[in-house]
Amino acid sequence: MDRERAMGILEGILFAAGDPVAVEDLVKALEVPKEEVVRLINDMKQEYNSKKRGILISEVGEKVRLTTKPDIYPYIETIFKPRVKSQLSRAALETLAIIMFKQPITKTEIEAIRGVNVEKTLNSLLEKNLICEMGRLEAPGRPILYGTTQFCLEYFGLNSIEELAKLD
Amino acid sequence: MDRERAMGILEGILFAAGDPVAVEDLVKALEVPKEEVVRLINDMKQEYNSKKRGILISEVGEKVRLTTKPDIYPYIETIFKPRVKSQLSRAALETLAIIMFKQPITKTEIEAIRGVNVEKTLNSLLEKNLICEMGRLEAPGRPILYGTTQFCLEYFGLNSIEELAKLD
Amino acid sequence: MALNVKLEAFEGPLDLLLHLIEKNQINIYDIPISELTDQYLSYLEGLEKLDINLASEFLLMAATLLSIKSRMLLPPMKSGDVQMEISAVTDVEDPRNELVDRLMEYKKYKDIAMILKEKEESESRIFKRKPEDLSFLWEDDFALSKITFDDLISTFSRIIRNQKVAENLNPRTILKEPLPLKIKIKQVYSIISSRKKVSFRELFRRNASRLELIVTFLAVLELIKLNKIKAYQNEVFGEITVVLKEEA
Repeated sequence: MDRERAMGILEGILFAAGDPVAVEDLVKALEVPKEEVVRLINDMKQEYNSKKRGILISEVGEKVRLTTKPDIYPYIETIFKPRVKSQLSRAALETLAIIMFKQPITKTEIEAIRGVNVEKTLNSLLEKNLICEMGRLEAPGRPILYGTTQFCLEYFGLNSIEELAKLD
Repeated sequence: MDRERAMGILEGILFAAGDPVAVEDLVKALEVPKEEVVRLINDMKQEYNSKKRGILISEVGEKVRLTTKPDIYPYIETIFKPRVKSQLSRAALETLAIIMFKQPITKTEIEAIRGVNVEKTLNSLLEKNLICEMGRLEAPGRPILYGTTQFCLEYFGLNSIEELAKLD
Repeated sequence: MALNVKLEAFEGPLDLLLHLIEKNQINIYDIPISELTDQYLSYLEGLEKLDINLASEFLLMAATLLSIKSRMLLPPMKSGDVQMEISAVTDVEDPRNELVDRLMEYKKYKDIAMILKEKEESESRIFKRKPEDLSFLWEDDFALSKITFDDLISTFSRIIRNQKVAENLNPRTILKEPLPLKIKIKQVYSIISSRKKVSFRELFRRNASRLELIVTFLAVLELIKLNKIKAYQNEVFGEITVVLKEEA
């Protein structure tokens, strides 16, 4: 398939989807190899770099998405009412950080690292769909094991957890 | 303001909005005269004409919006369609639910609730014998009133419409 | 009160210890344990006003610190440097090691939490798009199989929550018969008698349903049969004109 046409199709799909789309799905739609889809996405990133463009393409958790560029934010704010942004507490962020790198992990293990009770924090993270139960540990009491969700990566705009380790 | 930058901002705003945005709002955000906004939009139309692009800019009344190019839809279908194949589409389910609980109801009323044209959906529900015409409303245009069929009630384990009222 | 606020700024005993270490520019691998313990305990005095759950965690750490301090006081008592050498050679653990490990591990996640906070911040400055309603692509393509009555109820309540319009439906009169022929005959007759001459086409409302078209047609036929009106056509497929038949 013509590469320019393929880029157009990718843009159309990502635009219509709204939510991040798995690379595998894009491969299926375009009927080209995965490597070619990845190359196309990289080329599109270059295109979107232009000043003329107000959106950008990025990867979150093995999925691809379109979003507005951060520097458009002030203009969007002038038209739309500012959203009420509820940010995560420090307790929630620390607990998430531990679960991200130690998953699957039990509540007791998290508490050992943080030195405080994390019951409430875990419940609130579960409610926000940032973490999920991943089964139980084969040990006395069969404690629940926790892990992070796909949504968690999307929430922070992360492609992978490893990306965070590199930033260290 | 730099014209290319202005195009980028317009794209970002329209992308984030989803719904059509009034030209007046764009004027406010960019702080340039209305004629300039119109010129910018026309130039953007040229840009979006490129094969590389999967979206287009269009005007509805005094509003502007971005949409997927129609020729992309077959590709979108290959990705998203199989998910709903074996169940009622969301449109059909919503329309049926509205008719079930608000019957007798006219097409216009259903459209007011769902915010989209339900012509096709209604025909499809009629064909499946889930809904039927229940007479006409004594109002200008004498619109058809729709209700659920006995088959539909039985399918969902109800004996009569009266049983629905009890659920309220 | 000011003290309370200050203490609540700490996420737990480890966080407080890290703060004290940083504030006093302490080398984390050679913590002057009695100095740190004293400072920690003085902070704890302000904790009594805090909720018990939090306090117990801080108290547990106080106990740990005191225990390390007492173990360090036990013989062999040498200078710090020699102590380190001995522990390296003879495998005698430095009582502080476990605490240092815990602090380092906690610090690692505390730092990652800071990065996450930045990510959350920058993510809040970009906008995603609402998914497009693509249902029109497969509207005709559905089966009942997986739908339950509960699905209908939850779908309906979701729609109604989102749309207050539904509550504003006006009360109205409902006709049982779709469109009684009798009424249509009267309507058609009154149009023709008031205008004397009408084109057939004009008798049909724009947007009329198929049923309404049929009933109107029947009404015209009926009126012709009753000898009330006359219809004529000047050419094949031409306009049909309906005129009132004057009473003889």
